Amino acid sequence: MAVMTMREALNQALREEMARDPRVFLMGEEVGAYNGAYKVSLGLLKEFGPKRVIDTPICEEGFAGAGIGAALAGLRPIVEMMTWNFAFLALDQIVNNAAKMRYMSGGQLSCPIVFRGPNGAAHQLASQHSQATETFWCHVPGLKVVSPSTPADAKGLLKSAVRDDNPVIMLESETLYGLKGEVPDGEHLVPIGVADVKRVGSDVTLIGWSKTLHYALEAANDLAQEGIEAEVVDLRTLRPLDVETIVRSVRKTNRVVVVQEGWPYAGVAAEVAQVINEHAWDDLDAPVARVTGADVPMPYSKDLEKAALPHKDLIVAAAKKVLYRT
Amino acid sequence: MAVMTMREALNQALREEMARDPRVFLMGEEVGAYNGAYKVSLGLLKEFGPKRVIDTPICEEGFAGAGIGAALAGLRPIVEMMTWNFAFLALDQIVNNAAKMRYMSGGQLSCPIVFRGPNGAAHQLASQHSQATETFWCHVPGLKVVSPSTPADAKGLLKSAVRDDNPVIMLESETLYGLKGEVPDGEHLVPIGVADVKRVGSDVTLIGWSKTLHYALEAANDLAQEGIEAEVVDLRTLRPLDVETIVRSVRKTNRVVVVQEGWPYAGVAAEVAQVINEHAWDDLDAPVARVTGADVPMPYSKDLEKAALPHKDLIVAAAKKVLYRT
Amino acid sequence: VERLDPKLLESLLHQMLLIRRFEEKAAEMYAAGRIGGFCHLYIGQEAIAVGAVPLLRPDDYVIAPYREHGHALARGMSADVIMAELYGKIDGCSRGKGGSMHLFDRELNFMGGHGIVGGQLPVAVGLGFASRYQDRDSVTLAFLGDGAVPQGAFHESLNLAALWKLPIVFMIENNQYAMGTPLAKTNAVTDLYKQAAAYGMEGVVVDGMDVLAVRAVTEKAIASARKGNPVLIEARTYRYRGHSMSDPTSGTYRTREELEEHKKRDPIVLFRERLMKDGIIDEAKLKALDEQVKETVQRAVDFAEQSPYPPIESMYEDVYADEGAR
Amino acid sequence: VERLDPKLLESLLHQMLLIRRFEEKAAEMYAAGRIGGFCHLYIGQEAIAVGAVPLLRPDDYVIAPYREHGHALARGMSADVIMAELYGKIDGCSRGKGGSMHLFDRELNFMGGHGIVGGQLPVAVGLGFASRYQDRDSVTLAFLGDGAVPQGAFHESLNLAALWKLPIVFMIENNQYAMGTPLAKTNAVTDLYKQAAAYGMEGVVVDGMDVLAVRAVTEKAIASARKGNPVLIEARTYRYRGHSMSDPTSGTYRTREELEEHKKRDPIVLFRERLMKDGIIDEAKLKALDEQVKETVQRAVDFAEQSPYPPIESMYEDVYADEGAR
Ligand SMILES: Cc1ncc(C[n+]2csc(CCOP(=O)(O)OP(=O)(O)O)c2C)c(N)n1
Ligand SMILES: Cc1ncc(C[n+]2csc(CCOP(=O)(O)OP(=O)(O)O)c2C)c(N)n1
Ligand SMILES: [Mg+2]
Ligand SMILES: [Mg+2]
Repeated sequence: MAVMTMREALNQALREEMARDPRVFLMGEEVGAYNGAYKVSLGLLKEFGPKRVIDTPICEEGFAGAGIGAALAGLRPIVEMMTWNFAFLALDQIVNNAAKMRYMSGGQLSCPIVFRGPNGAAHQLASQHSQATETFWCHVPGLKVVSPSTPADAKGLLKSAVRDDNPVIMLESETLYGLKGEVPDGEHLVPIGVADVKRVGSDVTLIGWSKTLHYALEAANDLAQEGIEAEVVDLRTLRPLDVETIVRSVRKTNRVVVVQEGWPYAGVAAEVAQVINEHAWDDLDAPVARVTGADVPMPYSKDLEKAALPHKDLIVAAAKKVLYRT
Repeated sequence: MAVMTMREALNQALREEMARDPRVFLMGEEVGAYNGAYKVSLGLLKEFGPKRVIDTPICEEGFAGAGIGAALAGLRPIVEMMTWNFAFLALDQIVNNAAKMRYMSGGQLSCPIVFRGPNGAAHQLASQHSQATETFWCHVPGLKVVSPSTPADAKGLLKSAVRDDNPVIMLESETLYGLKGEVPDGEHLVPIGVADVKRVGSDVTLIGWSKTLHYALEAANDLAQEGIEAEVVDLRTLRPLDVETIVRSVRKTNRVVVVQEGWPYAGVAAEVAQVINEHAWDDLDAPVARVTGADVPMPYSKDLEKAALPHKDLIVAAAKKVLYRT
Repeated sequence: VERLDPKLLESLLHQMLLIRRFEEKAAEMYAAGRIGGFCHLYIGQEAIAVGAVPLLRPDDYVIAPYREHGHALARGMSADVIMAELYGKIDGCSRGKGGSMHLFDRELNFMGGHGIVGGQLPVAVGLGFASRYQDRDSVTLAFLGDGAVPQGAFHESLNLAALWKLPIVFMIENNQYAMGTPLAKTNAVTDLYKQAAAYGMEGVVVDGMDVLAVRAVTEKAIASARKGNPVLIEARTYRYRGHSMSDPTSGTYRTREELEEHKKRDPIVLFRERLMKDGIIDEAKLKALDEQVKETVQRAVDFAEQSPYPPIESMYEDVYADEGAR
Repeated sequence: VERLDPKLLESLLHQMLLIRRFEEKAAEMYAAGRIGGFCHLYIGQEAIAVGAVPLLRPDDYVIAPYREHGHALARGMSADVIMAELYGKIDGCSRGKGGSMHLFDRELNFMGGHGIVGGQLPVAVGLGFASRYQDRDSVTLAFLGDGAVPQGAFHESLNLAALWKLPIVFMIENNQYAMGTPLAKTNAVTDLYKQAAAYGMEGVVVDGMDVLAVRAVTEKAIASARKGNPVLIEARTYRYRGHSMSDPTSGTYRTREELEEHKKRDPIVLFRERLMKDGIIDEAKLKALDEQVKETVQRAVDFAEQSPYPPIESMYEDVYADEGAR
């Protein structure tokens, strides 16, 4: 076990998977000579050469589709989206081709591809560069979606994603790339579809992933000081949802707050809430609350941006509300 | 009041708005010489000429963006998506430009544009041509989304959309284009943001829109024969939701089924359910149920397609379930 | 003609006839309600698929848009499984899930059948990329309609193919219309092969009604592509039927006269007469071929009729590699 | 030089100097933490914006990518409101919501500041479309980087502009890199002006370090565009700073030597020396200009410093025309 940043953990996962399987390659803007816009692919070009670390032109639809074609032909591409904002240009390829090719071909074709990159807001990048895009991918059958909150999970989920025979969307976070944590050496696989209880508690369940998991943990600390023990569930995989783990926690706490960065309308939080209603209605002592980003395009100005994003205080307030302690 | 098809009602709305305001024009694939892939624009080229009825090449990103630019410059474009499946290619333009331009410019720019066309499955068009795309647009602040179920609403909503100073997404349905109904002559405006109770009842609320509104009405008939009086709410506008009308109905019936055509995960039904939980939790006697399309790409084969779509019997069953009558 | 093996020439005629009769039968069965959805016939364009596809090796790839029955037959897929697919039956090549627009055969490297105009082109880039990556010299033959040229995907794909020197032949089947829109209304430059120059790629134009001419240019193009120099071919042709089964053959966007004029250069008639003139075949042989083809097509219909519809549960299959994932 | 009004020449130099000093100050304030997010400096490319933009009439449009401080200044936007926008202040041109990448001025027809590479081009088509529709002969001057050429949006936009004969000048600022990727790694044909031929459009290349050369070709291009013949200009230039403030100026993807070599042809130095040699300005004048520019920039900083941050409630404004819509 070594302590490293999430950036390093992702880098390690890429390196290990590329070393393990010659069919694995990395493609995207600036992944090679520049070592990645956020340095996730640092050193990979040097180690694996230009055949397997491919700098692309700026043409998201084109290179996403190229990755899909390569996957159909037996390779295991990892396509980096410099940020997920730009993947809207590739949405047709991801939704209409990657997600459906197996189905449309009656099961003949397989599309084992990973699309990965940072998702959501970083710091003051304004409306076109700050989107939390979960909903666009989670909505679509045929895709799996993962979104890690810790370096260890990042490594383990990326390795699992590369080995998965389905298209997997991996939503990372620029603001977490520098986060440090212990990461198991070598073969460390986090299964796709399995949530993780990051803090045990009995009074209220806080559900988050990626960045918001950390806000939830902060909120849990605050709540603890007021004698409220929150259980914090890290979804880790957004599609398919780990309904079992979610419901188990709800059965215990009877109160839930779901925290997401993105826009509220038809966000992942709405789905999680409804899944809880469908599976654990009788266990709920209050409606599932959601804490989300504001329903506005992201503003540039620092304080506005801060106000548009979910944070600890909102979670604490929501937790108290579902506990009727306001 | 004349009886006409939804196709004719849309055509009338287009004709009236183009006659009323010379800034209004129609652009899209096959809208002119071909009279529209689904004949919604029948006769408009002849009446208004090629300046105002523009056949485009197949380049959704390009002509969607062109519409946006024209709107910024003071025109009132109506951009037809031959079907909404193809709009994924224009998603970046719609989300990153149409929805955000006002915001990013600090309120300086206005983008009064309508994107319209048929949404969802028709008959056996398979995975790439059958998508109910609501979620992709409803998720996004800056957009309004309407989806009519009757010829009168289609006319009234389209006219309101053309006059709205925001980008409006209008999701029509190929299978409803032939549906007949009474349509008020001339100036008939259905306000955006206002739902409509299409059937009054007191035992359970069925919520739908577009096609699924009709399934809900059918289900209400069946339920009535068993002595269950369903209230049927037609959302008509999906964004912004008419929370007031929804909650008023829930207060009365205490039980809700939301019916949508699209995929379940983070669908509009999840949002509606969660909004109800947030606003009317204490009025609910059962969890909000949703009836949705199956969580699969659309299969081609007739019976598989039928099974993948929501229909009356599923709604009846869901209604009974929330009434604990199963 | 003299330089070619008479057996080969006969086989080309045979294949063109098979496609023609297959499509006529498909039209008949569509009218009879045995086939649903969109069905785009290849009648009039047979010389292109037959001139090009049989040149490929088994390890080469074919990818096509939705008007692909002819390409599938030319690649050696049996009329049985294609017809069964059109019927939506379990023995169809895509298990009834794809239908007319989504024919696939993994064994024959027939990579679909794609419904989004231009969407197959980035995928073709990936197939070519994979061949190179795997140190195979397989070629990808990617078909597209003239309507796909204005799409961004065309530009991105040709740039990537040229930039990366991929073994791809792009074959534009220029039938002069995209649905009801003539070329001059969609492309600033109507000599489509000239697009190649923007990528430093070789571009050639050929008479798409002359199967041997198509064969000759494609043979050279394949040889070039195999060495890493992609080629763009524009084959000029004409479709005799409507855009799809629901579209009239003439009257709206093209005149009966224009259609009749083009039919005078029917690729099958031209080739048959040439072979007769050169003494390669005679009336008797021709009759025998015709009988044989009719039989094949009738057998395909019988096969399709007798095949069962897919069981409803199969709707949930083929979404993910690991079916339980949802 | 002789043919041009000395006043004009001086003003061109003045504008280039202003941009240079403004950008240097922006860098300083960024380092001081007064400016956040992405900040892309225009240093080295001044001759292009200054050579082109002042040729426009007030009713003409300018649209640009995210590296647009220079274009905004050349269009006559005050340094004050631009600097305030970079600071995220309420008096910024976009009320602090846009930041560096999203400068707008409706009065001056300065249409942004766009963050998605290539995304502004379809919008430019719409601006040109609107001018024609409104029977105005306004021209749209659309800037893009070399990195945008491989994007599908480039192709779609140029085709539409040429097809519809729109009054648009497309100006590629070829600074030889897209972030860290050199042109030869992204474009099959590196003479970017040659793309024009694919649309039957005039394409010209110009030394982007020579303000008068840029002015000359742009003047002709604007005249041509005004008559409905769009033009593509490739201006060859070099950026002196890193891609954005977080990117090193040299070392990774380009050498210090390469940078220094290019700096020898500094557009400001070249032009200044020419004007001095031709006796249009002298040392004293130069000094005065420099003082004036420094003052303007300092005033802008003072203005920005003193302007308040936007109130938090303003986060909810400018999403919809009718603010209550959400
Ligand atoms: C992206 C997209 N836009 C629109 C359509 C609807 N559509 C289907 S075929 C077609 C015309 C295509 O013409 P062309 O490429 O020339 O092929 P052809 O039908 O002539 O063989 C259109 C507009 C589509 N399938 N995909
Ligand atoms: C669609 C899209 N993909 C990727 C990016 C990230 N990105 C921002 S600028 C840039 C390079 C653009 O280079 P170029 O067009 O040459 O402009 P320059 O920065 O050189 O002025 C990239 C890749 C983006 N903003 N948009
Ligand atoms: Mg065509
Ligand atoms: Mg550049």
